[in-house]
Amino acid sequence: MIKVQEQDFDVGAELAALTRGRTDVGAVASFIGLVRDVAGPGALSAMTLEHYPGMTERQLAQLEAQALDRWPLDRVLIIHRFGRLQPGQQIVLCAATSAHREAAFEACAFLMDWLKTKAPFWKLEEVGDEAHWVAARQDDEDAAARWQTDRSETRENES
Amino acid sequence: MIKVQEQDFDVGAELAALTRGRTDVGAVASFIGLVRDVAGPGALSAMTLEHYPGMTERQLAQLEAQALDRWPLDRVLIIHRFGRLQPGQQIVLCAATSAHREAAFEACAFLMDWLKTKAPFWKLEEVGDEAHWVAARQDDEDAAARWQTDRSETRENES
Amino acid sequence: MKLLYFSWIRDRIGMGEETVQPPDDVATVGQLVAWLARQSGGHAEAFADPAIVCCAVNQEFAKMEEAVGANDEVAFFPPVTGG
Amino acid sequence: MKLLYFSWIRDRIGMGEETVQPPDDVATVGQLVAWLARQSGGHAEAFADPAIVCCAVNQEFAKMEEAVGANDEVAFFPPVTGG
Repeated sequence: MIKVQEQDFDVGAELAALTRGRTDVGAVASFIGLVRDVAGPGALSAMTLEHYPGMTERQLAQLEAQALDRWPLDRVLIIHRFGRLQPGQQIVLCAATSAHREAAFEACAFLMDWLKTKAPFWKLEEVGDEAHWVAARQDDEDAAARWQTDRSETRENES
Repeated sequence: MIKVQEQDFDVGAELAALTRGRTDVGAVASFIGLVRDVAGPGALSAMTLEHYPGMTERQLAQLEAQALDRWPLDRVLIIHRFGRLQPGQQIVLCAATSAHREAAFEACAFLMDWLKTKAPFWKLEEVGDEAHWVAARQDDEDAAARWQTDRSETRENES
Repeated sequence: MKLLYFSWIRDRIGMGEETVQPPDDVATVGQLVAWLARQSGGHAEAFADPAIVCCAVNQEFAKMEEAVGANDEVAFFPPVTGG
Repeated sequence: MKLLYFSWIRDRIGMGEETVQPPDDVATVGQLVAWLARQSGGHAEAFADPAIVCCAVNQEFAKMEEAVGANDEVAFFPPVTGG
């Protein structure tokens, strides 16, 4: 399930919904990303997440489909917020459920690595009177590259 | 933080407490383990988790210390239940928080692998009129072995 | 052709969206970038280093060789920073 | 010496806890296992295959060579299945 939204999300409710009434799902791996005051305590006043409406949902749905295709998962959840957020607030929730923990953990790490490099979001940080766009990180590219397979290569090159 | 308890836990509240008031923690990786009806839908009536009070807390505290020592984490949470549980109920919650996602993910997977092989719990499954003890799995041993280092070897051999 | 700009690409061009009619010899993303760079000082600044500009055609990532046509939605943006 | 038994080890022995006074030549976990296996039919059944029995001395995992003494808390159990 994919949700791209401005409002906050309830982690407990979202994760519980993934396995409600189920007795065949043993593992729920999840990740919460928070706005981090990288400039030091009190330095970052806000971070605004801009995104590309339409393409975001499309990329996230493809990401969900790839994870479900690649691991023996029951469900995938990606919630990504946009808009102006304060330090400490929630940005993203990824989760993967499975019978076994290995698939859930791997899929969840995969979702985050790909979100960092494939989801059309951009971050504007406000530090004091200055606002600057956060640059993409090479180590995020490297992290995403470890999931590359022939199939995902092909998919990436599709028009 | 370590909690060994019979009662259920509130995932949302537990995870939120790890980062409340903090603006320097960007990543919360977590894992929830649920009772799985391995014998097929409706076959497993209950699972009873027995443990070794005292040793459990001791092993879990060592596990937390090892994770904090090995990765640049902010906090570690391990909640493990004991007693009689129904299929679909929560058994365990592990979480690790960090500035960055890689450390949080790795530490969380490490916690689960070690819980499977080092935490003194035993599972009695009730299927129909039969009750049987769940055997330890070799693949859990293999999963834990990947975290072995000279240091953890040494620690394992301590009296 | 509908164009969308995001992040500092939009800031430099001074608008988030425009509709253009490039000449017929603009058939690929790379040719469109070269043509756009000549349309204004802001465009020139935004596309000064095409190597750091990403493109999506109809909401899918596209390389510089990719074909573009009059009915496409083409977006330009810096490398993404989601998650 | 205080002994604790868990899971099917306890089921076979028929109790979860006992206090024993093994002879002086029982100085290691392995020697204790061999001595316990002679104490009753249940003990014999529980320790029939020492290779699948785990031990903790004073709440830390212990190997068969590990020393045990009168003041130790010694636990026997099958391989753990936490998580």
